[in-house]
Amino acid sequence: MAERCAVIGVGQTHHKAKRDDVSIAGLVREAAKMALADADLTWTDIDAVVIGKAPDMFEGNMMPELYLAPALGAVGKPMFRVHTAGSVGGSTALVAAHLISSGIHKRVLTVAYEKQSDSDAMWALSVPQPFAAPLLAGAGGYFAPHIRAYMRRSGAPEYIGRMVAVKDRRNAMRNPYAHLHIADIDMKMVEESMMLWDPLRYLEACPSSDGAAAMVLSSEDALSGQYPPAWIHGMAMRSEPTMFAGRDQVNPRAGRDCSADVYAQAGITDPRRQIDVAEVYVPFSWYEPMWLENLGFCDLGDGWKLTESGATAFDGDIPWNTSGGVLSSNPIGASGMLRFLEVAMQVRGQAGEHQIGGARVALGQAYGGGSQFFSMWVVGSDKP
Amino acid sequence: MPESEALHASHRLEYPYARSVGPVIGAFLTGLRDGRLLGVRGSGGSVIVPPTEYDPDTGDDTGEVVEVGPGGVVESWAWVPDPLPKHPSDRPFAWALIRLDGADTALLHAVDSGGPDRLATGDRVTVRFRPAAERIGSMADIEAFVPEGGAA
Amino acid sequence: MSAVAGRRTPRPVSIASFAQARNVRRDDEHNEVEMLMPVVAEVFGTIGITKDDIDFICSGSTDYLIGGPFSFVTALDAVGVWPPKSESHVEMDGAWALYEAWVLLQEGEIDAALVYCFGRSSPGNLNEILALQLDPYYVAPLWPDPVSLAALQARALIDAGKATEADFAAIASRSRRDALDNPKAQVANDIPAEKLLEDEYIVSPLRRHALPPITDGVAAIVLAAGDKARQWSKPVWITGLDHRIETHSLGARDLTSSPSTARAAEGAGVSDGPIDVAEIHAPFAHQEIILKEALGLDETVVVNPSGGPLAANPLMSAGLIRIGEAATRISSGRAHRAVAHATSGPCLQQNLVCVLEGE
Amino acid sequence: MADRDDTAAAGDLGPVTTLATPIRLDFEFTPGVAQSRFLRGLERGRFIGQRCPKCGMVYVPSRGSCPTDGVPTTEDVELANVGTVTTYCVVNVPFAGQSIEIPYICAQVLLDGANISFMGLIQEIPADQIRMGMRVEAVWVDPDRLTPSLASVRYFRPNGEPDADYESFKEYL
Repeated sequence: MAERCAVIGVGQTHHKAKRDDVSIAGLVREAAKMALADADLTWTDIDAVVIGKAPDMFEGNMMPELYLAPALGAVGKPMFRVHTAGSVGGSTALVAAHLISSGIHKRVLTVAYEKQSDSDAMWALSVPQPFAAPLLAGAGGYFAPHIRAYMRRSGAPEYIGRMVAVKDRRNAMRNPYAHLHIADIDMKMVEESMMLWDPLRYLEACPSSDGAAAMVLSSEDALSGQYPPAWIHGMAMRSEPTMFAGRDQVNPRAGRDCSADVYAQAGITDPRRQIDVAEVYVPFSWYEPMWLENLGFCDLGDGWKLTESGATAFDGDIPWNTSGGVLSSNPIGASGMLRFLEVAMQVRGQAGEHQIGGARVALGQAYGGGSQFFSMWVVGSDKP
Repeated sequence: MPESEALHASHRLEYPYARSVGPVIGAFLTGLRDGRLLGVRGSGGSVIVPPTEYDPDTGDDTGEVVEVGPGGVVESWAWVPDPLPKHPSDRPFAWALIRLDGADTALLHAVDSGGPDRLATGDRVTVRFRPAAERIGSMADIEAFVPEGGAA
Repeated sequence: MSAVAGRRTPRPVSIASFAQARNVRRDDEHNEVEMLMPVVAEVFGTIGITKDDIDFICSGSTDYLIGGPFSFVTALDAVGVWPPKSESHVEMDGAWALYEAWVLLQEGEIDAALVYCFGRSSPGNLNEILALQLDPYYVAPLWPDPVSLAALQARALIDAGKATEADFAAIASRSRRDALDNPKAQVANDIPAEKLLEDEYIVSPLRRHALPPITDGVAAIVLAAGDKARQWSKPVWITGLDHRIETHSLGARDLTSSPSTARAAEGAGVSDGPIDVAEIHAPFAHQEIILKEALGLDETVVVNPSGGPLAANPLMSAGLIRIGEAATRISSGRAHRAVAHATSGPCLQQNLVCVLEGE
Repeated sequence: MADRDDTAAAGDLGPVTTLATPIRLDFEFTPGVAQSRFLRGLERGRFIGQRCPKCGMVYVPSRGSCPTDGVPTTEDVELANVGTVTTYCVVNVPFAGQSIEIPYICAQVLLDGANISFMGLIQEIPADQIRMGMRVEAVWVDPDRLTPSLASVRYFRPNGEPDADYESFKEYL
């Protein structure tokens, strides 16, 4: 039987378009040292380090666990590197958690980061390969057609995306670490922002950020730190192929299966009622209603109605992305881990101005690739 | 089946990365540009060259910046008879790990000794900077190290 | 789960099946999916299972070998992950992918995992690509190649009186002679060490024979636990598995020893019993000497009977292949207890040690 | 701690804050056997897909395997020059490497006879008139300019047929 595992320390950088005040090591150490301090630990207390990030080409530093080992106090320890595309921050946390739940280690430091400003995210994500199709759409252009498919299927009115964009940016005003702080954001500002990939407007898309996230995970007999632990109640990963006949990219089965697995572990039968707060990977506004359905918070086709009703807003009954989410900070490799970290903060009661009062059970989700890699965890304030 | 069914093409991956360096690496690179070699004091008091924000063994923050070199001792070396296109020298040279005077760790750079028979572990070498006007704050500001008391 | 005196007794996990492609200098016909498909089919086929019997998949690879991001994403199509599978990827050698799968199997919730890895070393220039593993501020901009860095290590070994150039030649000669019995080997020949010492230096003190070949190759392993371990094959148990990393800067390390290997060997329990065979991931001949010492192996141990990485060194796969080769020695009855080793990074910076035992 | 007095004193250039580290690597690339067949088809002005021997689905292009069954696709299937727009977006944003004047339509096109759509450029129609279900045909470059590349397909354009019924392609969204 698996051992219990909890989050006992969290740390993150101030996310910015360009963190030109630090090196790569400086960036990851900022988050890692904050997580250690939160857990009242030092480097020597850590048994193993697990890092994750998106393609090495962002920084032009191949297999960076080698260069970063001493910067993360990993000398003499096991050090591990995960890469599962956009979901990587989430899967990195899960690999770290399994090192505890398997009984192998007592305390594991996990770190995810991206220093995108060393190069250019658009370039690194779509390095042109010989014989490939001419570059037609860019990053958002991959997802925009699926958003249109969702609108067609669900009959959602076009302003739903703008509502999400406004809601998450307003939430970001409560989060001092968020990249985007747009004080006067409203529906009109989003509507008047440039149309990038119709139906997606500029303010409905995520920024490109430098940033890092870190957590200290612990076994039950090694708890420490100033805040109560966030216990892991369930964790799962699922993948499906990028392209195949009849693939549903709007509501991918890998996401549905992943949530079913994680809910079963956590004893969740009614996510909307049982989950107090969620941080879900929403890089483009419309992915909120899409993932509401995929994650079983409502029936198929009703996701947009939930968004419209205000249920996912800060004062709604199932607040989503109170940190501002990926729409407000997007250091790609760390974006998934930030979702996992933010829900741990919620159930530990340390989320400050974006804390949801009384949050006891929370869901973190990350996805990547062409909506094909999913990682999720459910954390709670009660010991499972 | 024909001899080669698959198509082939050359592919170039190229990007002009620009890295922010932060205060510690920045101090070292600034020193290079100014013609000086700097290290940083690690958690156990040892002097680390080139300097990092962290002690290479413990991960602890490093402390004060100290000047080292310009001479040092070759700890190990490898002779390159045929330099590769991206190597820092286009004529035969040695890669060497050089522990600069005042340092407790060694720095990797090129040694221009003139031949493999004119270099040995334990030899003393000294830095040869590029002319001040050519220095920009990078490892290439060091042209090479040369044997102390008479270069090749 | 026991945690007695710092070292727990792991759940028994068996190397149920191992397959690798024939290692070649250059496979420029196939993409990674086409290279992997026959190997995945073989690793399932030899034990009569299908992908539906697999609970978890983990792969190892690096984007830089082919110069394009996300190469692991399409590689998944070699398996056919439908219905969706629990799956993960490490930007590391397949030996570390095996480690991740082994960790999940420890929890007792799942019983079978597929591990695969692919490394096409031929499309690019490894001398340049591997420089990108180095400190991006101080070292990578000078573009030192892996042969030069290994040569610094070899010189340090000679200076310390731990080895001679003749020792390097003897290791290379033995490895490639042993490779004559390995149908998957890339470089196999019978050349006496004295003859090899006539080679030119590539970077002194390393002559051509002390360098690994450049290899394209892929490999896969099925791990099984519980009832499946016995149903699928005669078990080869992983009795210990650990990995450790050292600091990065070569100038802050003692290059003549491998403390990370020694710690991993301790963690994996290498010295808990006699070792018959060692498959050591020493890409450069002199590294075998350092690693043998760190692993605590004496002269009775047969080292790299497959020919080792001097006979075939597909990047990102050569480590997993060591585990597969060691397991094969046990399953074929030629050994009872073996150690397999994998390395990553410049001059053996990171090392994994796996102890295997037959019944 | 580090970037202070003594290091900055030497000149008035100010401290070094960034380091340029250009990286250029050259590779020999192969798309593999199956994709090469697709590309050689394009060189002849034809779409060549491959059928999975297990599930019967036709992939275009095939990377050599059926993504759901994990078996080699071996049977070549020539596909029609016409297909259906399953979904689309209008690209309004300039980005590096872009070669077409914005705004333009980027659509998922499901060729008749295929079981997978791929992304194509739609032209000869104003961006605001594109519809899901629109029937389109491929417009190729001049025969003497055909290459083993998707650049051989200049774009797709409406072919005048009535729109496909949503039910007929909703499985491919």
